[in-house]
Amino acid sequence: MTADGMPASDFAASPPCAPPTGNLIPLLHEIRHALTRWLEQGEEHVIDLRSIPLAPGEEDRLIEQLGAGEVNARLSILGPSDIIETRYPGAWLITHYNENESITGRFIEVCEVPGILKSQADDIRAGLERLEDQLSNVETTA
Amino acid sequence: MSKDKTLGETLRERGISRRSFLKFCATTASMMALPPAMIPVIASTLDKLRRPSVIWLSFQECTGCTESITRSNSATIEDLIFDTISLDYHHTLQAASGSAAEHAREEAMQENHGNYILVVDGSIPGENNGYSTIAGISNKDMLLEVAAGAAAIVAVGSCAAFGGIPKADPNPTGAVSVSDLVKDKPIVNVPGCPPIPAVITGVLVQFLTFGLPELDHLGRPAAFYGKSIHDRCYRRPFYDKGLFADSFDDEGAKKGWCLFKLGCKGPTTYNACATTKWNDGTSFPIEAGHPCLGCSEPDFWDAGSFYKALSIPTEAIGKTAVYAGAAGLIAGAALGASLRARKQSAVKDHERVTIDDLDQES
Amino acid sequence: MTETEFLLWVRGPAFSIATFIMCAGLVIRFLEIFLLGRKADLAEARGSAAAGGFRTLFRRSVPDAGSFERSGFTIVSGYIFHIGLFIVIFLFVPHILVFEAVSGLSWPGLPSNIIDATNVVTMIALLAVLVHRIKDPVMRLLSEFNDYLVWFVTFLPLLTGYLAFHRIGLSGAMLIALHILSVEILMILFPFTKLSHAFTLWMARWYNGAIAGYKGVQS
Amino acid sequence: MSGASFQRGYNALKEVIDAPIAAFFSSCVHCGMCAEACLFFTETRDPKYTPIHKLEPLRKVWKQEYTFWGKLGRAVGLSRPLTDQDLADWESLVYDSCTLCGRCSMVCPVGNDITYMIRNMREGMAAAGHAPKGLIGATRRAVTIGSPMGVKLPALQAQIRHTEKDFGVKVPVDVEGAEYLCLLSSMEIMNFPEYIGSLARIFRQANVTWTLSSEAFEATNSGIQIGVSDIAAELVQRIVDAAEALKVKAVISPECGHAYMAIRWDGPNLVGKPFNFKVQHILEVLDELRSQGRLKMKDKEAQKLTYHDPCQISRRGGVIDQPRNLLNMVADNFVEMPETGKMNWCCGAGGGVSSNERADDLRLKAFARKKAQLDAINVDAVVSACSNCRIHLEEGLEEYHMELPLLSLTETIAEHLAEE
Repeated sequence: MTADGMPASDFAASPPCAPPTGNLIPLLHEIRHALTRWLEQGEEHVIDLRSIPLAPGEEDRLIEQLGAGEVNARLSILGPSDIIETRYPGAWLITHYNENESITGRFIEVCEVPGILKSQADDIRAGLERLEDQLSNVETTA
Repeated sequence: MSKDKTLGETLRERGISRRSFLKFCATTASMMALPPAMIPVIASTLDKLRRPSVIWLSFQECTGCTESITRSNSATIEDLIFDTISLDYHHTLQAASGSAAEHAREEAMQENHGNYILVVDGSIPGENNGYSTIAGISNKDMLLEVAAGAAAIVAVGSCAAFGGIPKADPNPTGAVSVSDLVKDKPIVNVPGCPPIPAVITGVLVQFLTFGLPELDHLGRPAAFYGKSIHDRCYRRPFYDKGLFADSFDDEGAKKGWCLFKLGCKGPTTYNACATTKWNDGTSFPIEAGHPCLGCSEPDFWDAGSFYKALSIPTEAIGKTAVYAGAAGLIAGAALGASLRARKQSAVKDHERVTIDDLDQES
Repeated sequence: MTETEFLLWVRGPAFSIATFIMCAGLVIRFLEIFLLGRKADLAEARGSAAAGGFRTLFRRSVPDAGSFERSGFTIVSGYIFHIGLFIVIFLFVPHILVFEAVSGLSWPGLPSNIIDATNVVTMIALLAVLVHRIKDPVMRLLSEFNDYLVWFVTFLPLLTGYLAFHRIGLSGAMLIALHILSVEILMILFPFTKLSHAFTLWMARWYNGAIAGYKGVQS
Repeated sequence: MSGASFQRGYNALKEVIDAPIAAFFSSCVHCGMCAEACLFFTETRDPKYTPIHKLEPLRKVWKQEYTFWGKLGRAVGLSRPLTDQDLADWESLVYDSCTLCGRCSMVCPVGNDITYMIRNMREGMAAAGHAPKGLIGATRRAVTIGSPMGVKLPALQAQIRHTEKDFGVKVPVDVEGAEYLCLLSSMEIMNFPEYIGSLARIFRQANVTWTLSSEAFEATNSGIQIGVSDIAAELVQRIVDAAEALKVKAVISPECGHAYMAIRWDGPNLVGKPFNFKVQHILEVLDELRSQGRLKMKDKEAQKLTYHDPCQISRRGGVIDQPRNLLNMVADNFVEMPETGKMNWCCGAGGGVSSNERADDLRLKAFARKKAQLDAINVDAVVSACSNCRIHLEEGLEEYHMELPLLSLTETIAEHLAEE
C-alpha cells in the first residue's frame, strides 16, 4: 500500500464530536421498565453498557443523567469496582476497573442490592477458616 | 499448579475471592457479548473447569497477535485467563528454549492426546516448506502433527485464519491458512490484524465455557464477528444523514462525519471494534478518525485501496468508456452501413404496384 | 474465489467489461437506428420540425388529462418507479462516488435513509407494475419475455441494494458484490433490451415531435 | 412478375422501415397506454385492438432485418420469420380497426408515432395482397374512373348546373390563371353538393378568383388509404398536372380530412418534388379571408354548436385554430367537446374504414366514443369540415337514435353571409 491513493491529510487528529446514536433515551426507558417490573414482579435486570453502541460522551451523559443516590461503595477486587446507587433507588451503576484503573466493564443493575456487593458464601467460609486458624493460633500461643 | 484441580479450587488456593471471580465472570461475559443473564452460568462452569492444555504455534507472523493478547486488559485479568489454561508451548512466551521447548511440546501432545487445544498464529508457506521452519521442522509438518491430536484449533489473527499479509499479492511463500491445510478438526478463526485482545481471550473463555461457539461462514465466532463495524459504528447516524468527510482534514472530518468516502471498509467488515474497542475500551480506528481497513476480512491487504470508497470501481472506467465509445462508433458505423445497404436493396427490388397487383394470384 | 476476490472482480474487471459493453452497445444501437435514415419532407412546412421535436422531448413526459383519467395507474406507478430509480441511482452518495470515478463529475446526495425509503417505495411500485402487466389484458397480450426480463433486471439491483444496505442474509462484502453484479447485468443488457428506451425514447420523441411540428401541430 | 405476393409485401415492409420506425420500436415498453387512446379498444375492450399490437408483423421485420440481435436470432432459429399467414391474420387489425386518426401517437409516453407506422405497414399489406376488398375496389375506381365512388365528370357537371341555377352564381371550370383550384370529394359531389354553391357564394363575396378542373376534381386519394404509394402518386400527379396547366396560385383541399393529408402533406413526397403552388385546406383559406375582413356576415347561428375535429385536418394536419376562429365568427354559442382539438376522438370511419364494408359493425360500435363526447355537452348541432366524418357521424347518430344535425362549416358560413 503506497500513500498515493491516500487523500491529503495532516493527520491532526481532532477529537470527533459526539454524533448522537439515539440510544440514550431508549436506555432510560429500559431502566424505567425494569424498575416497574421489579416493583410488580420482583424481577431483577442487568444492562451491559458495553453491548450498546454509544458515541463518545454519550455514556457520560447517561451517567450524569442517572446521578448519584444514597449508596456509594468501592470494592477492591482485582482492581477497584464502584457500586453506586443512582438517584433512582433500585437502579445501580456498577463500574469495574482493572488495576490500572481502566474500565473493564460497566453495568446497570436493577435490584435491591447488586449480587457482587453481598458477602459470598465461599468468601465467608474462607474468612471463617482464617478466623478459626487465627483463634487457635492465639489460644495455642496463649 | 496441578491440572487435576478445578479452576475454582485453584483460584481459591491463590486467595482470589469469590467477589473477584464474579467480577471476572461479569467482565468476561461483557467481553464475549453475552447477555448479563449468562454471568451465573459462566461462573458455575468456570468454577468446575479443569485446566486444558494449550499448545500455541507461531508460523509466518509478526508476533503482533501475541503482543495483542499479552496486552489483554490488566495483568490480573490476563493472569486469570492464563490460569484457566495450561499454556504448555508458546515459543515467544515460554522460558524454555531449544530442544527443551520442543520436548515440552511433544510431552504435552502425548499426555493430552485428543484433548488439547491448538492455537495457531501466522500463515503457513504452501509452496516451499523451507520458507519457515522451527527446530528444523517445517511449519506445515508441525501444524499437521500437532493438529492430529488436538481437540480443536483456534486460528488467531488474519494470517492463521485467512493467510493474511504473507498471502498478500504476490504471495511469495504461497502462504495458506490453517483451514486450507487442516480439514478434519473444528477450527475457530479469530481474525484481525491483530485481533482485539479481549476478543482473543473472550474466544478462549467462551470455548472453554461453552465448547465450540457458533461460527459464521468464515469460521468466526458469531458472538464477536456477528455484526459489521458499520452497523455498530457510532458514526452511522452521519452515514444515514448523508454527511461524509471528504478528506482527512476537512470540516466533515473535524466534525466526526462518516468516513465512507475515505475508503472505510466498515460495511464489509465483521468485528467487535465498534463496541469492544481497543486499549481497554478507549477507542477504535474510526473513533480516532481513520477508516476501517477491514483487517478481519480475508485478503484485506488486496481488497482495493484502503482509501478508495467501497462502491467505486477499481479500474480506470473513464478511459474504458471512451474506448468503448470509439469501438461502438466503428462497429455501429459498419453495422449501420450494412443495414442501409439492405434497405437500399429493398428499394431497388421494389416493383411498381398498380391496381392489377392488389390481389394475390391463388 | 473468495468473497473478497469476488467483490474485487465485480468492482474491477467485471465493471470495466460491463461499462465497455454498455457504452459501445449504446453507440452501436444509436447508429443502428440513426443510419437507417429518413427521407426529407418535401411538403411546404407550416411549423418548425426542430422546435416541435425539442418541445416533444419534454412535453411528452406530461400526460394529457384524458390519458391520465384512463391510464392513471400506469402513469402514476410509472412515474413513481422512474423517479424512484432516478433518486436511488443518482442521489445515493456511494453511487455518486461511482459516477465521479467514471466522469469526474460530482453532485450532492440525499441522506442514506431517505434513499432506503425511496428504494422500498420503488420496489413496491415495480411489483405493482408487474402485477398490472400480468393481470391487465392489454399488457398481458403485449408482453413478451423481453418485458419480464427487463423488469427482473431492473428490480434485482433494487433488491440486492436493499439487502446490502441492511446486510440481510449474507455478508456485507458478498451483498455489495452481488449488488454491483446485478447492476452490471443491467448495464450489459441495457443497450440490447427494452432498457435502451431510456435513450431511444429521446429519438422517438424527437421524430414524433418533428413530424408533427413540421405540420404545425404541437404533439 | 405481376400480382400481389408475400415477397413483394415483405420487400415493401423492408423498404418503409426508417430511422423513426426503428427508434419507435426500440422505445416501446409495452405499457399499453395507446390502447386507451384508440376508440376501437375503448369501445370493445378487446386487447387485440391495442394500436402497437397492430404493428407486430412490421416489428418482426424491423427486428429480424434491421437489428443485429434479431438477425442473429433468426439465423440460429430462435425466432420464426414472418409468414404470409401473419399478414393475413393482421389484415383486419391494420385496416378495419385503424382510421389512422393519430390519437395513439399523441399519448405514447415514449413518443412513438404509431399512426405513421400503420400507414407505412399498409404498403406491405397491400403489396402482399392483404388489403380489404372494399378498399381495393375503391382504389381501382379511383384510378380507372377518377373517383373512388365512381363519380364521373358528367355527374359533377350536372351538380354544377343545379348549383348555378339554385344560387345564381357562376361555378368556374378550367379557368386558367385563377387564384385557386378547388378540389372536391366524391361525397360532396354526390351527397353534399351545397358545398359547391357555398364556395361560389363565399368567393364571390370575398372577390376571389377560383376554378374547378374537369381533369382533376377528385381530392380523395385511395392510394394512401390502402397504402400503395405508387398509386397514390399517380392520383396526386393528376392534380399537380391540372394545377400546373391552370397556373393557379394554390390548390384548395375540400372538406375532407384524408384528402387534405394526401395533397397537402403526402403529395410532394409521393411525386418526389416540392409543388410550385400552395396547398391549403378550405378552412385555412376561409380563415385568411376572415382575418382580412373579406367575409361579411349578416347574422350568427343561434344554435348551440360544437366542432368535430376531423383527425387529418386537426391532429395530423395542423388546422386547429382556423375552424374555431370561423365558428366564433358565425356562431353565438360554440362549445368544445370534453376532449378537443388535437385530442378529439375520431368518427371511426377515416383511413379507408368507410370504404371497407367488413368494418361496418366495428365502426358503429366504436362510434359510442363520439356519442359519449356528444352526450356530455348537449348541443343542438355538430359542425365539421369533412364529408366523410359527416356521413358517418350521421350514420352513427342514427344507429344510436340520436337526433342531431350535422353541419358543414363552409356551408354554415355561406348561409350567414351578408349577400347583397
